[in-house]
Amino acid sequence: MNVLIDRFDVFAGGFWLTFQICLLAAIGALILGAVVAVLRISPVPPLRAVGTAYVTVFRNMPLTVVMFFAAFGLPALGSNADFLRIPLLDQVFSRLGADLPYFRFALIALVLYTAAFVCEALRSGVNAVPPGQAEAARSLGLTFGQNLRHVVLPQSWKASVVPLGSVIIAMIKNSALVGFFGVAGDLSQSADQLTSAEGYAFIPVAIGISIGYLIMTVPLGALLDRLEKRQAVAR
Amino acid sequence: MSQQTSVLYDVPGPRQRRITLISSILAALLVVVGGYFLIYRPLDDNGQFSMDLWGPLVDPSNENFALVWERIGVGFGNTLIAAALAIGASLVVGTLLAVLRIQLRSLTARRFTGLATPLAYLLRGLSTLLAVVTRVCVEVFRGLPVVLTIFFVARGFPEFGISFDTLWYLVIGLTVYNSVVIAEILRSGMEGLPGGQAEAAAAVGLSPLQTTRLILLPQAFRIMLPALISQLVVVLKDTSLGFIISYEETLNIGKQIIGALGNPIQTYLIIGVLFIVVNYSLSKLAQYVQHRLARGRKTAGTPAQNPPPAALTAQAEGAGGI
Amino acid sequence: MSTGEPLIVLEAVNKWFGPLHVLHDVSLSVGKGEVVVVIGPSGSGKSTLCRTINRLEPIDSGTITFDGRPLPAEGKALARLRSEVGMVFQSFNLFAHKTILENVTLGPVKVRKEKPAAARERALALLDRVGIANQAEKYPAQLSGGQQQRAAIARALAMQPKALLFDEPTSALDPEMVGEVLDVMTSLAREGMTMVVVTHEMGFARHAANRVIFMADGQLVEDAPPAEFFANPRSERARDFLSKILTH
Amino acid sequence: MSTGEPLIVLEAVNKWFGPLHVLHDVSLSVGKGEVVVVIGPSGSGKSTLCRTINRLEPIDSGTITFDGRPLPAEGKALARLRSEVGMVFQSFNLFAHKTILENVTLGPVKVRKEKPAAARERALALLDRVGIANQAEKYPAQLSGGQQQRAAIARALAMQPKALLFDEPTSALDPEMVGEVLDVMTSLAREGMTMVVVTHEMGFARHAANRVIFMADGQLVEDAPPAEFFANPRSERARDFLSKILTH
Amino acid sequence: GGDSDEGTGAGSKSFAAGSTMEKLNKAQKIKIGTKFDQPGFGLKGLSGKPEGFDVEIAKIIVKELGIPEDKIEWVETPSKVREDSIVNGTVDLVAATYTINDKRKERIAFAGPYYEAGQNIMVRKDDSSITGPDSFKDGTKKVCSVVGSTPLEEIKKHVKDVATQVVPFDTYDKCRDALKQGQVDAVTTDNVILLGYIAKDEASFKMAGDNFTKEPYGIGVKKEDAAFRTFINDTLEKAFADGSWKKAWDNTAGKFGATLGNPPTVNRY
Ligand SMILES: Nc1ncnc2c1ncn2[C@@H]1O[C@H](COP(=O)(O)OP(=O)(O)OP(=O)(O)O)[C@@H](O)[C@H]1O
Ligand SMILES: Nc1ncnc2c1ncn2[C@@H]1O[C@H](COP(=O)(O)OP(=O)(O)OP(=O)(O)O)[C@@H](O)[C@H]1O
Ligand SMILES: [Mg+2]
Ligand SMILES: [Mg+2]
Repeated sequence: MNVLIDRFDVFAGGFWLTFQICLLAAIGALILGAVVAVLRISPVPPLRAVGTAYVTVFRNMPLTVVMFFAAFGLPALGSNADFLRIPLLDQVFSRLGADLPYFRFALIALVLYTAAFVCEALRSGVNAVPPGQAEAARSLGLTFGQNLRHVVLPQSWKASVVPLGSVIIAMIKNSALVGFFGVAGDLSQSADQLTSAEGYAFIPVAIGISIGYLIMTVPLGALLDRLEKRQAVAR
Repeated sequence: MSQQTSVLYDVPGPRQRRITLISSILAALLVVVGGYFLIYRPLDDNGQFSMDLWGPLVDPSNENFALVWERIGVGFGNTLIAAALAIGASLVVGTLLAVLRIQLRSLTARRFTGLATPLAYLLRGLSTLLAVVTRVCVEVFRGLPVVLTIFFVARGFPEFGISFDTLWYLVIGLTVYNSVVIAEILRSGMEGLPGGQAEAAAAVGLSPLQTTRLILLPQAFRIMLPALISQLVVVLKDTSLGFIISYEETLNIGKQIIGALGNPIQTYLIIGVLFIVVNYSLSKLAQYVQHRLARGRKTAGTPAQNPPPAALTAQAEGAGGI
Repeated sequence: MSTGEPLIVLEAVNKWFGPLHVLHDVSLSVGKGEVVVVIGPSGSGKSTLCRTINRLEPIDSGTITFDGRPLPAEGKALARLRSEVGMVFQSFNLFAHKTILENVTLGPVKVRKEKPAAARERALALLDRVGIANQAEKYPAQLSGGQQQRAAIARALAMQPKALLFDEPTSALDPEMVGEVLDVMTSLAREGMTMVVVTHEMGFARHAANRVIFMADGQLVEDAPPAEFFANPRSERARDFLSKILTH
Repeated sequence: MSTGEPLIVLEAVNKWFGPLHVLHDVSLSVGKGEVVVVIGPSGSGKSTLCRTINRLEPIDSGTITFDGRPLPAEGKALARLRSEVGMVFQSFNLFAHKTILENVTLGPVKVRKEKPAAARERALALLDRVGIANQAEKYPAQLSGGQQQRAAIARALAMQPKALLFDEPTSALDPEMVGEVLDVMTSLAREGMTMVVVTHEMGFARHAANRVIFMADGQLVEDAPPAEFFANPRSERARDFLSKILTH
Repeated sequence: GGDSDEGTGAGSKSFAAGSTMEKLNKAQKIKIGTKFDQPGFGLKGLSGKPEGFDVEIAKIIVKELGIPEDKIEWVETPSKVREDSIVNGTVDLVAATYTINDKRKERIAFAGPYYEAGQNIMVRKDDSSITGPDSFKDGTKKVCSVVGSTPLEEIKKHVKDVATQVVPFDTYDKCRDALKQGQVDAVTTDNVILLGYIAKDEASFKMAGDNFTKEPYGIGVKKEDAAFRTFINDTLEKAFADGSWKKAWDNTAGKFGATLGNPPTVNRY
């Protein structure tokens, strides 16, 4: 059990890195997911097709494959994902000692993969608005844009929050993969480092790492449960 | 989708149809041009269309073609085996867990009147304890990354002197996570049933266990069938995590092939397509089943069943979803 | 039709939902063979009253006895009691995954441990009686609302209950189907079944009930034969309620 | 009350849902100030008929004119038409995320570009008129069904429509609340509002309608003044339907 | 070897009762841990069987145990799981470019060495700025190695800032790719591993300087199993003597042009 105290810095550092990856990936995935969702509900068939294809591909492929793709595919296309070296972000990366393409590749994979689920969560929100609401708006004479802005979106947003939250929880858990994928120093790779390389006993390390993830996932899950129950009552 | 668009949009008139047509053509052009410059050109510039790289995968006359596909076959077979075992075990364990949790709920409410007081207290304490323990297990296993449960199983079991083939570590790791998810799917299916079903069963005189077994569970299975099939997709995807414990599933074999042939893009593309085809078919099946269930429900005035909670389905789909 | 001997007796029953006092010192006695119709505004506690009688809702104080014995609190005894009191719900609540016939035989086979063949025999007779014998092999979703509700009545009858509780059995039905269900209920009433019926169908109350009970705010406000109640409601609230219901 | 000048005119309207022929050569003319009640069995196409009039459902053949102009197919013109034809739904469809007052002012402010203050003024007057002025700041979920439906009527009236369409406005309501909604509708009818009302409330049809239309299987089977229709339905189907509805 | 069928089968050889050798011989089955991604030493390619020097050495030992080659179950043991695999009994022995050192001897035991490698540095062909481990002293060059490996720990002693200069990956393949794409400036590990990469892609990589450590490769077995260790040591000495050791090298890693030199002296500690 001493390892939890002796190497607290490793656990804390791992947690911090994982947290940062998750934060960056969540922001990226929300933006990209919203774009894909707009494509998927647009009235223009080719755009809809692109959105649908995107979701089909990324929902049905293991994240592992997406990650390998990002890591091997991008370099083969002559890119080290340098477009992600936005000045401010770059500073964050280098302070993490992770100013490395693999970090960016992992981030790209996580964003691409999660965006497909974000898109579906947003779309399910739109679908959750009872058709009668839009019908009532239309029969008042509201135009499409007004309908969307004043009636559908404000309500769909509420219906999307819970599924979006679940997607984010899933993403936090998925982020554990980056540690097995060459991004050194995150929580799951710390487990590996401490047990394999430094020979600490396995069980305490496993407990420490688990706590690290549970700190992020369980409260968020509980919050979502509460939100969902409240919404169910309000309905 | 058609239903959803019709809610947002009016049925288009002639002008709207014209606008849609023009923007469709523009969008299609944009997609083609974008695809050319962002995907085709870079690939071509880097020689990724060379037959040296593609041959072993697509050209049957290539000397390595048979070997490569034999290896992929082995890998995919292993993937399917692991997925089948994991989903089977998860179903069994998940069902038991769901029934246990539902039963525990009515048990903890019972006061065991008619038994001697100390015994009644003991039974009440026991059932509360059990309820708490299962609850904690569910929360913990649901909140942990599957990668880690697999990793922990593979590392932890030998620690206690228990060692199996890597296949079983993978299966156990996946089962730990997925049985909890399936239990939650079934439980929410049972709780989402119209309250009247359980009440009607009670009114006929069925015991709580009979009610769960004969009325709630069968219906939860049917309603949740689409969600359960989607879970199969998740499990299939998650088997690819086997690579971290050196299980020879599709992706791991892919790594070996790439080690020999040096064609990562091509190999991962083929593997990706393989996964997409299988999983897409499964999701289509889930959709078809959902449609049929929905139609069956609509044919008459039965009260609409509550849809499964959004969080759960989304999480089931997204969660393990690696 | 009533023999006078009480079958269901509620005494000073109180029930809260959290802070909400939904049953307020309710006392009521229903004799064997009696048909009691319960009416009252929405939220007045009619459904709750009905559901306490087979303990789908537990009560907070007071006593309820059925056929001379107090209601058991849980376990086997409660299941046995419930099998003696049939219940018909507003939303039918047929088991959606079983055929109509299976719905009707489930109770007898699983609770009363009857032989499947015998249960089937009797179930078919009951379905015939409610006029849907030809629907026996269908699933609930394939039937109209009126047919489903008649199946639900058959399911309740299959347990050979001593009394039947109806909670707004026709209010989820399209207007054309209300009649067929009320017809079945009327014939049950004529044959001497003890019935407690929550309903808004004043026609049924008028010609099939022995007594009409008017509830408001969880209290039992009036209890009178239908002729008397409709002609001359004593309380202000009942008058008000009747005027609302019968105007249009 | 009718001036005879036609406001809504349907001519040989046909409508299919896939293979299902839901409106079958329907021709109908509703004069200014006229109140037309549409009745008929479930699935006969009453709602569809009602919804084609403000083009919530497009039609496959035939013509519909409103106030002398054919219905526009899309765009601004359609929105303008819809703002002139109010619609009240069975399930109210109040905007769940807005207060009652906001529900009523949304149309005037966003569509008619009225000043918020003026719209608010008028909205409060309308809410007062339907008897729920004191609920203005509440959200729909906090109101009873009857109150919600009256708010929905106020919302429709706020656009100062030339005609109002009602699709079973009372069938999702508890019986005591049916009256309050019908009262509002009756007073609208008296004041000369043009109304097309799909309903099962025969009382309303009898004393507030100028004409009763009976539909079956997508066809307009009868079209007669209420007195004539109820006393002496000409078709077999109407007789059959009436007998089922009016027995109990 | 071509004469693999000679002298195999249960009881084909006699060993001390109760010894590991006897058990394995009786069972006619053995699990061997090796790497699957190490060109020249243990690489699982299209054939689906691992190939390399480690694999050949293991086969020599297996033959001496009287077990036919096709009864070997090859288990992938990446660097980080080697000790655990031995301790937990997942494998019977490990031959996986396994450097003998004292820290590892605390948990397991080594037979051998059967080869003496040394740590070296691989750089891009056009890079002349790195000539040896001391080139990292100025704190700018990035060097890659594998998590949990000895070379990683070793190179940390030569760099100025571990956090920014040392890049740990989970496999050398990734390090190689990172080097090729310019994300790191060097890859360091045992010379033989680097030789494998250079042999495959001479246009891109070269070695920078000489070996700067000694890395004796041994066979890992259970710590308490002295008899098995002695048996393997005997077998290795026999192989050194009869030329099968040299032959194994020439057919595998030797093809990459690395020199073999004289057989090392086995260390019977
Ligand atoms: N499970 C419950 N939890 C909390 N409050 C409840 C519950 N069931 C009913 N109530 C409340 O108790 C009161 C009485 O409800 P009840 O359903 O008995 O009325 P009712 O007379 O049957 O009304 P209706 O005619 O609408 O069916 C209502 O105010 C209702 O909101
Ligand atoms: N959007 C739709 N898609 C396909 N079929 C539809 C649709 N809307 C209605 N229908 C079908 O068209 C027919 C007429 O429906 P409509 O709702 O107009 O009947 P109704 O007379 O209003 O019935 P009710 O009294 O049950 O409301 C029915 O058979 C219905 O199933
Ligand atoms: Mg009720
Ligand atoms: Mg309708």
